[in-house]
Amino acid sequence: MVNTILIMAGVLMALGILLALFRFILGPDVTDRAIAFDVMTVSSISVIALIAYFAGRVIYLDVALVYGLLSFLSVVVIGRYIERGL
Amino acid sequence: MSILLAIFLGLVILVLAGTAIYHKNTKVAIIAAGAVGLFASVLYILLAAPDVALTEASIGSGLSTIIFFYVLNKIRQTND
Amino acid sequence: MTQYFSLEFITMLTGFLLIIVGIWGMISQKNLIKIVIGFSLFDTGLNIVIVSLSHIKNSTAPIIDKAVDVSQAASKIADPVPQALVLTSIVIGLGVTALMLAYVLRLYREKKSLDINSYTDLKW
Amino acid sequence: MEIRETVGAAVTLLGSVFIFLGGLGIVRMPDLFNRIQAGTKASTLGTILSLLGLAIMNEAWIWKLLVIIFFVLITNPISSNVISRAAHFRGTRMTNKTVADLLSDKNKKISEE
Repeated sequence: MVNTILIMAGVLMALGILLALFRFILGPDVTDRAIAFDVMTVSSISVIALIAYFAGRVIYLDVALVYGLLSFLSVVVIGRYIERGL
Repeated sequence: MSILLAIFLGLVILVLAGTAIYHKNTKVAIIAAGAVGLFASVLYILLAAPDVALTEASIGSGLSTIIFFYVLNKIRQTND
Repeated sequence: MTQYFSLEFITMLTGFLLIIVGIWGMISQKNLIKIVIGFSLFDTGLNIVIVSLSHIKNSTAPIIDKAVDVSQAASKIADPVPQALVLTSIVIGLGVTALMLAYVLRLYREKKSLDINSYTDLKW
Repeated sequence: MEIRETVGAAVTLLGSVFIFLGGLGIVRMPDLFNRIQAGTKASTLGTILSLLGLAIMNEAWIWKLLVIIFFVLITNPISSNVISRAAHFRGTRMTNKTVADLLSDKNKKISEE
Protein backbone atom coordinates (compact mmCIF):
# COMPACT_ATOMS: atom_id res chain seq x y z
CA MET A 1 0.00 0.00 0.00
CA VAL A 2 2.61 2.52 1.12
CA ASN A 3 5.11 1.36 -1.48
CA THR A 4 2.51 1.66 -4.25
CA ILE A 5 1.69 5.25 -3.30
CA LEU A 6 5.39 6.16 -3.14
CA ILE A 7 6.08 4.59 -6.55
CA MET A 8 3.22 6.64 -8.01
CA ALA A 9 4.80 9.76 -6.45
CA GLY A 10 8.14 8.88 -8.02
CA VAL A 11 6.53 8.47 -11.45
CA LEU A 12 4.89 11.89 -11.13
CA MET A 13 8.25 13.47 -10.14
CA ALA A 14 9.90 11.87 -13.17
CA LEU A 15 7.14 13.30 -15.39
CA GLY A 16 7.81 16.75 -13.90
CA ILE A 17 11.52 16.44 -14.72
CA LEU A 18 10.60 15.32 -18.25
CA LEU A 19 8.37 18.37 -18.81
CA ALA A 20 11.13 20.69 -17.54
CA LEU A 21 13.53 18.97 -19.96
CA PHE A 22 11.04 19.65 -22.76
CA ARG A 23 11.12 23.36 -21.92
CA PHE A 24 14.91 23.18 -21.72
CA ILE A 25 15.18 21.93 -25.29
CA LEU A 26 12.37 24.12 -26.66
CA GLY A 27 12.86 27.39 -24.76
CA PRO A 28 13.55 30.42 -26.92
CA ASP A 29 15.93 32.26 -24.57
CA VAL A 30 18.70 31.63 -22.03
CA THR A 31 16.53 32.68 -19.09
CA ASP A 32 13.92 30.03 -19.95
CA ARG A 33 16.66 27.43 -19.81
CA ALA A 34 17.88 28.75 -16.47
CA ILE A 35 14.39 28.44 -14.99
CA ALA A 36 14.04 24.91 -16.37
CA PHE A 37 17.41 24.06 -14.79
CA ASP A 38 16.17 25.40 -11.46
CA VAL A 39 12.98 23.30 -11.60
CA MET A 40 15.01 20.20 -12.49
CA THR A 41 17.29 20.80 -9.49
CA VAL A 42 14.44 21.24 -7.02
CA SER A 43 12.68 18.14 -8.35
CA SER A 44 15.91 16.16 -8.02
CA ILE A 45 15.94 16.89 -4.27
CA SER A 46 12.59 15.06 -3.93
CA VAL A 47 13.81 12.15 -6.07
CA ILE A 48 16.92 11.81 -3.88
CA ALA A 49 14.77 11.80 -0.73
CA LEU A 50 12.61 9.01 -2.23
CA ILE A 51 15.71 6.97 -3.11
CA ALA A 52 16.94 7.45 0.46
CA TYR A 53 13.61 6.14 1.79
CA PHE A 54 13.64 3.05 -0.43
CA ALA A 55 17.28 2.28 0.40
CA GLY A 56 16.72 2.88 4.12
CA ARG A 57 19.95 4.87 4.57
CA VAL A 58 20.00 8.26 6.24
CA ILE A 59 23.38 9.10 4.71
CA TYR A 60 21.83 9.69 1.27
CA LEU A 61 20.01 12.74 2.60
CA ASP A 62 23.30 14.62 2.90
CA VAL A 63 23.43 14.83 -0.88
CA ALA A 64 20.00 16.48 -0.89
CA LEU A 65 21.30 18.90 1.74
CA VAL A 66 24.22 19.89 -0.51
CA TYR A 67 21.81 20.29 -3.44
CA GLY A 68 19.59 22.61 -1.42
CA LEU A 69 22.57 24.70 -0.32
CA LEU A 70 24.53 24.99 -3.55
CA SER A 71 22.01 24.73 -6.36
CA PHE A 72 21.01 28.37 -6.23
CA LEU A 73 24.61 29.54 -6.65
CA SER A 74 24.96 28.64 -10.31
CA VAL A 75 21.55 30.16 -11.13
CA VAL A 76 22.58 33.38 -9.35
CA VAL A 77 25.80 33.47 -11.39
CA ILE A 78 23.80 32.99 -14.64
CA GLY A 79 21.45 35.82 -13.67
CA ARG A 80 24.26 38.20 -12.77
CA TYR A 81 26.05 37.40 -16.04
CA ILE A 82 22.91 38.13 -18.07
CA GLU A 83 22.16 41.33 -16.19
CA ARG A 84 25.40 43.29 -16.51
CA GLY A 85 28.54 41.36 -15.69
CA LEU A 86 29.72 39.18 -12.89
CA MET B 1 12.18 -0.21 -10.05
CA SER B 2 15.59 1.40 -9.77
CA ILE B 3 16.44 -0.02 -13.19
CA LEU B 4 13.62 1.99 -14.80
CA LEU B 5 14.85 5.12 -13.00
CA ALA B 6 18.38 4.42 -14.26
CA ILE B 7 17.10 4.09 -17.86
CA PHE B 8 15.18 7.37 -17.50
CA LEU B 9 18.20 9.19 -16.08
CA GLY B 10 20.45 7.81 -18.81
CA LEU B 11 18.10 9.04 -21.54
CA VAL B 12 17.89 12.49 -19.91
CA ILE B 13 21.70 12.64 -19.64
CA LEU B 14 22.16 11.73 -23.31
CA VAL B 15 19.59 14.29 -24.50
CA LEU B 16 21.27 17.01 -22.40
CA ALA B 17 24.72 16.02 -23.72
CA GLY B 18 23.43 16.29 -27.31
CA THR B 19 22.06 19.74 -26.47
CA ALA B 20 25.41 20.74 -24.96
CA ILE B 21 27.27 19.71 -28.12
CA TYR B 22 24.96 20.91 -30.85
CA HIS B 23 23.37 24.14 -29.59
CA LYS B 24 24.72 27.30 -31.22
CA ASN B 25 24.46 29.52 -28.13
CA THR B 26 27.43 29.01 -25.82
CA LYS B 27 25.58 29.93 -22.63
CA VAL B 28 22.91 27.29 -23.28
CA ALA B 29 25.65 24.71 -23.87
CA ILE B 30 27.25 25.55 -20.52
CA ILE B 31 23.94 25.25 -18.64
CA ALA B 32 23.28 21.90 -20.35
CA ALA B 33 26.71 20.64 -19.26
CA GLY B 34 25.85 21.64 -15.69
CA ALA B 35 22.58 19.72 -15.93
CA VAL B 36 24.51 16.64 -17.12
CA GLY B 37 26.54 16.84 -13.91
CA LEU B 38 23.33 17.17 -11.88
CA PHE B 39 21.71 14.01 -13.22
CA ALA B 40 25.01 12.12 -13.11
CA SER B 41 24.98 12.86 -9.39
CA VAL B 42 21.54 11.20 -9.01
CA LEU B 43 22.92 8.22 -10.96
CA TYR B 44 25.82 7.96 -8.48
CA ILE B 45 23.32 7.71 -5.63
CA LEU B 46 21.58 4.83 -7.42
CA LEU B 47 24.99 3.15 -7.69
CA ALA B 48 25.42 3.40 -3.87
CA ALA B 49 28.18 6.03 -3.86
CA PRO B 50 26.94 9.01 -1.83
CA ASP B 51 30.39 10.54 -1.34
CA VAL B 52 31.02 10.68 -5.08
CA ALA B 53 27.53 12.11 -5.54
CA LEU B 54 28.27 14.86 -3.02
CA THR B 55 31.48 15.84 -4.78
CA GLU B 56 29.87 15.73 -8.22
CA ALA B 57 26.94 17.88 -7.08
CA SER B 58 29.18 20.57 -5.67
CA ILE B 59 31.99 20.53 -8.23
CA GLY B 60 30.60 19.18 -11.49
CA SER B 61 27.34 21.06 -11.34
CA GLY B 62 28.12 24.14 -9.26
CA LEU B 63 31.74 25.19 -9.51
CA SER B 64 32.26 24.12 -13.13
CA THR B 65 29.37 26.31 -14.32
CA ILE B 66 30.73 29.25 -12.30
CA ILE B 67 34.21 28.88 -13.86
CA PHE B 68 32.76 28.75 -17.40
CA PHE B 69 30.68 31.89 -16.83
CA TYR B 70 33.70 33.66 -15.27
CA VAL B 71 35.69 33.03 -18.45
CA LEU B 72 32.77 34.18 -20.64
CA ASN B 73 32.60 37.38 -18.58
CA LYS B 74 36.35 37.95 -19.04
CA ILE B 75 35.97 37.45 -22.80
CA ARG B 76 33.10 39.95 -22.90
CA GLN B 77 35.17 42.50 -20.96
CA THR B 78 38.04 42.12 -23.40
CA ASN B 79 35.80 43.23 -26.26
CA ASP B 80 34.85 46.51 -24.58
CA MET C 1 19.34 -11.59 -21.52
CA THR C 2 18.97 -10.86 -17.87
CA GLN C 3 22.52 -9.62 -17.44
CA TYR C 4 21.79 -6.86 -19.95
CA PHE C 5 18.87 -5.64 -17.84
CA SER C 6 20.81 -4.90 -14.68
CA LEU C 7 21.70 -1.57 -13.09
CA GLU C 8 25.43 -1.97 -13.70
CA PHE C 9 25.07 -2.67 -17.41
CA ILE C 10 22.69 0.23 -18.01
CA THR C 11 24.85 2.77 -16.20
CA MET C 12 27.98 1.47 -17.94
CA LEU C 13 26.22 1.85 -21.32
CA THR C 14 25.23 5.40 -20.38
CA GLY C 15 28.83 6.20 -19.44
CA PHE C 16 30.25 4.83 -22.70
CA LEU C 17 27.67 6.69 -24.81
CA LEU C 18 28.52 9.89 -22.90
CA ILE C 19 32.23 9.29 -23.65
CA ILE C 20 31.38 8.91 -27.37
CA VAL C 21 29.31 12.12 -27.34
CA GLY C 22 32.14 14.00 -25.60
CA ILE C 23 34.83 12.83 -28.04
CA TRP C 24 32.57 13.64 -30.99
CA GLY C 25 32.05 17.14 -29.60
CA MET C 26 35.80 17.60 -29.11
CA ILE C 27 36.69 16.63 -32.67
CA SER C 28 33.78 18.15 -34.56
CA GLN C 29 33.15 21.56 -32.99
CA LYS C 30 34.99 24.70 -34.08
CA ASN C 31 34.36 26.90 -31.03
CA LEU C 32 37.06 26.69 -28.35
CA ILE C 33 34.63 26.77 -25.41
CA LYS C 34 32.61 23.96 -27.03
CA ILE C 35 35.78 21.86 -27.12
CA VAL C 36 36.27 22.40 -23.38
CA ILE C 37 32.61 21.44 -22.79
CA GLY C 38 33.19 18.23 -24.78
CA PHE C 39 36.16 17.44 -22.54
CA SER C 40 33.98 18.00 -19.46
CA LEU C 41 31.34 15.55 -20.75
CA PHE C 42 34.10 13.00 -21.51
CA ASP C 43 35.34 13.30 -17.93
CA THR C 44 31.85 12.76 -16.47
CA GLY C 45 31.25 9.68 -18.64
CA LEU C 46 34.56 8.13 -17.60
CA ASN C 47 33.71 8.63 -13.93
CA ILE C 48 30.29 6.97 -14.42
CA VAL C 49 31.96 3.93 -16.03
CA ILE C 50 34.44 3.52 -13.17
CA VAL C 51 31.75 3.86 -10.47
CA SER C 52 29.51 1.33 -12.23
CA LEU C 53 32.29 -1.26 -11.84
CA SER C 54 32.05 -1.03 -8.05
CA HIS C 55 28.34 -1.90 -7.74
CA ILE C 56 27.42 -5.47 -6.89
CA LYS C 57 23.78 -6.60 -6.99
CA ASN C 58 21.67 -5.11 -4.15
CA SER C 59 24.66 -3.55 -2.46
CA THR C 60 24.46 -0.45 -0.28
CA ALA C 61 26.77 2.44 0.49
CA PRO C 62 30.12 1.58 2.13
CA ILE C 63 29.50 3.65 5.27
CA ILE C 64 28.95 1.74 8.50
CA ASP C 65 26.19 3.05 10.77
CA LYS C 66 23.03 1.62 12.35
CA ALA C 67 21.63 0.27 9.07
CA VAL C 68 24.69 -1.85 8.26
CA ASP C 69 26.08 -4.13 10.94
CA VAL C 70 29.84 -4.55 11.26
CA SER C 71 29.76 -8.35 11.26
CA GLN C 72 28.05 -8.71 7.88
CA ALA C 73 29.33 -5.53 6.28
CA ALA C 74 31.63 -7.31 3.83
CA SER C 75 28.74 -9.09 2.11
CA LYS C 76 26.45 -6.06 1.88
CA ILE C 77 28.44 -2.99 0.92
CA ALA C 78 29.74 -1.91 -2.48
CA ASP C 79 33.44 -1.80 -3.31
CA PRO C 80 34.84 1.46 -1.87
CA VAL C 81 38.12 1.56 -3.85
CA PRO C 82 36.73 2.75 -7.25
CA GLN C 83 34.65 5.33 -5.43
CA ALA C 84 37.76 6.77 -3.77
CA LEU C 85 39.55 6.82 -7.13
CA VAL C 86 36.65 8.66 -8.78
CA LEU C 87 36.55 11.12 -5.89
CA THR C 88 40.12 12.13 -6.76
CA SER C 89 39.40 12.08 -10.47
CA ILE C 90 36.53 14.58 -10.25
CA VAL C 91 38.72 17.17 -8.53
CA ILE C 92 41.58 16.67 -11.00
CA GLY C 93 39.07 17.01 -13.86
CA LEU C 94 38.03 20.40 -12.47
CA GLY C 95 41.69 21.46 -12.39
CA VAL C 96 42.27 20.38 -16.00
CA THR C 97 39.10 22.18 -17.12
CA ALA C 98 40.22 25.37 -15.38
CA LEU C 99 43.65 25.13 -17.05
CA MET C 100 42.07 24.68 -20.51
CA LEU C 101 39.82 27.67 -19.90
CA ALA C 102 42.85 29.77 -18.91
CA TYR C 103 44.47 28.80 -22.23
CA VAL C 104 41.26 29.80 -24.04
CA LEU C 105 41.34 33.21 -22.38
CA ARG C 106 45.00 33.81 -23.28
CA LEU C 107 44.42 32.74 -26.89
CA TYR C 108 41.41 35.04 -27.15
CA ARG C 109 43.44 37.99 -25.87
CA GLU C 110 46.09 37.31 -28.53
CA LYS C 111 43.88 37.10 -31.62
CA LYS C 112 40.33 38.21 -30.62
CA SER C 113 38.81 35.03 -32.01
CA LEU C 114 37.31 31.85 -30.59
CA ASP C 115 37.41 29.91 -33.88
CA ILE C 116 39.89 27.04 -33.98
CA ASN C 117 40.62 27.64 -37.68
CA SER C 118 42.22 31.03 -37.04
CA TYR C 119 45.05 29.58 -34.95
CA THR C 120 47.35 28.28 -37.68
CA ASP C 121 50.70 29.37 -36.31
CA LEU C 122 52.11 25.86 -36.03
CA LYS C 123 51.08 24.83 -39.55
CA TRP C 124 53.50 24.97 -42.42
CA MET D 1 1.47 2.93 12.99
CA GLU D 2 -0.06 1.95 9.69
CA ILE D 3 -2.26 5.03 9.63
CA ARG D 4 0.70 7.36 10.16
CA GLU D 5 2.65 5.80 7.30
CA THR D 6 -0.34 6.02 4.99
CA VAL D 7 -0.86 9.69 5.86
CA GLY D 8 2.80 10.43 5.18
CA ALA D 9 2.69 8.64 1.83
CA ALA D 10 -0.44 10.62 0.88
CA VAL D 11 1.33 13.91 1.71
CA THR D 12 4.28 12.83 -0.44
CA LEU D 13 1.90 12.01 -3.29
CA LEU D 14 0.35 15.48 -2.95
CA GLY D 15 3.80 17.06 -3.14
CA SER D 16 4.65 15.08 -6.27
CA VAL D 17 1.38 16.27 -7.83
CA PHE D 18 2.54 19.86 -7.21
CA ILE D 19 5.93 19.10 -8.80
CA PHE D 20 4.14 17.69 -11.86
CA LEU D 21 1.94 20.80 -12.04
CA GLY D 22 5.07 22.98 -11.88
CA GLY D 23 6.52 21.12 -14.86
CA LEU D 24 3.22 21.43 -16.72
CA GLY D 25 3.08 25.16 -16.00
CA ILE D 26 6.61 25.68 -17.23
CA VAL D 27 5.63 24.15 -20.57
CA ARG D 28 2.18 25.69 -21.00
CA MET D 29 2.59 29.31 -19.84
CA PRO D 30 2.86 31.98 -22.56
CA ASP D 31 5.82 34.15 -21.51
CA LEU D 32 8.87 34.07 -19.27
CA PHE D 33 7.51 35.73 -16.14
CA ASN D 34 4.49 33.42 -15.96
CA ARG D 35 6.87 30.49 -16.36
CA ILE D 36 8.96 31.73 -13.43
CA GLN D 37 5.77 32.12 -11.37
CA ALA D 38 4.47 28.64 -12.14
CA GLY D 39 7.76 26.78 -12.00
CA THR D 40 9.31 28.18 -8.87
CA LYS D 41 6.27 28.43 -6.62
CA ALA D 42 4.77 25.06 -7.50
CA SER D 43 8.04 23.16 -7.35
CA THR D 44 9.03 24.73 -4.02
CA LEU D 45 5.69 23.81 -2.44
CA GLY D 46 5.89 20.31 -3.93
CA THR D 47 9.38 19.69 -2.57
CA ILE D 48 8.41 20.96 0.89
CA LEU D 49 5.29 18.74 0.98
CA SER D 50 7.08 15.61 -0.21
CA LEU D 51 9.92 16.02 2.29
CA LEU D 52 7.34 16.68 5.02
CA GLY D 53 5.53 13.46 4.09
CA LEU D 54 8.77 11.50 4.44
CA ALA D 55 9.32 13.18 7.81
CA ILE D 56 5.87 12.02 8.96
CA MET D 57 6.57 8.48 7.83
CA ASN D 58 9.97 8.10 9.44
CA GLU D 59 10.41 9.97 12.69
CA ALA D 60 14.12 9.25 13.04
CA TRP D 61 14.90 11.41 10.00
CA ILE D 62 12.83 14.41 10.97
CA TRP D 63 15.57 16.90 11.92
CA LYS D 64 17.64 16.42 8.79
CA LEU D 65 14.52 16.71 6.61
CA LEU D 66 13.52 19.92 8.42
CA VAL D 67 16.96 21.40 7.74
CA ILE D 68 16.61 20.55 4.02
CA ILE D 69 13.14 22.17 3.97
CA PHE D 70 14.61 25.31 5.60
CA PHE D 71 17.37 25.60 3.00
CA VAL D 72 14.99 25.06 0.06
CA LEU D 73 12.63 27.65 1.49
CA ILE D 74 15.43 30.21 1.74
CA THR D 75 17.46 29.64 -1.41
CA ASN D 76 14.81 28.99 -4.07
CA PRO D 77 13.14 32.47 -4.07
CA ILE D 78 16.60 34.12 -4.31
CA SER D 79 17.41 32.37 -7.56
CA SER D 80 14.04 33.09 -9.16
CA ASN D 81 14.27 36.74 -8.07
CA VAL D 82 17.71 37.13 -9.67
CA ILE D 83 16.57 35.48 -12.92
CA SER D 84 13.41 37.57 -13.23
CA ARG D 85 15.33 40.81 -12.51
CA ALA D 86 17.91 39.97 -15.15
CA ALA D 87 15.21 39.13 -17.68
CA HIS D 88 13.39 42.38 -16.99
CA PHE D 89 16.47 44.59 -17.36
CA ARG D 90 17.41 42.71 -20.49
CA GLY D 91 14.09 43.70 -22.07
CA THR D 92 12.26 40.38 -22.39
CA ARG D 93 8.90 40.80 -24.11
CA MET D 94 5.79 40.20 -22.04
CA THR D 95 2.54 38.74 -23.27
CA ASN D 96 -0.31 41.02 -24.37
CA LYS D 97 -2.48 40.28 -21.35
CA THR D 98 -0.06 41.86 -18.85
CA VAL D 99 -1.88 44.38 -16.64
CA ALA D 100 0.80 46.06 -14.52
CA ASP D 101 4.56 46.45 -14.86
CA LEU D 102 5.75 48.26 -11.76
CA LEU D 103 9.46 48.06 -12.61
CA SER D 104 9.26 49.93 -15.93
CA ASP D 105 10.01 53.67 -16.19
CA LYS D 106 6.51 54.65 -17.23
CA ASN D 107 4.96 53.33 -14.03
CA LYS D 108 7.72 54.29 -11.64
CA LYS D 109 5.94 57.38 -10.34
CA ILE D 110 2.80 55.38 -9.62
CA SER D 111 4.70 52.82 -7.61
CA GLU D 112 6.54 55.39 -5.55
CA GLU D 113 3.42 57.15 -4.38
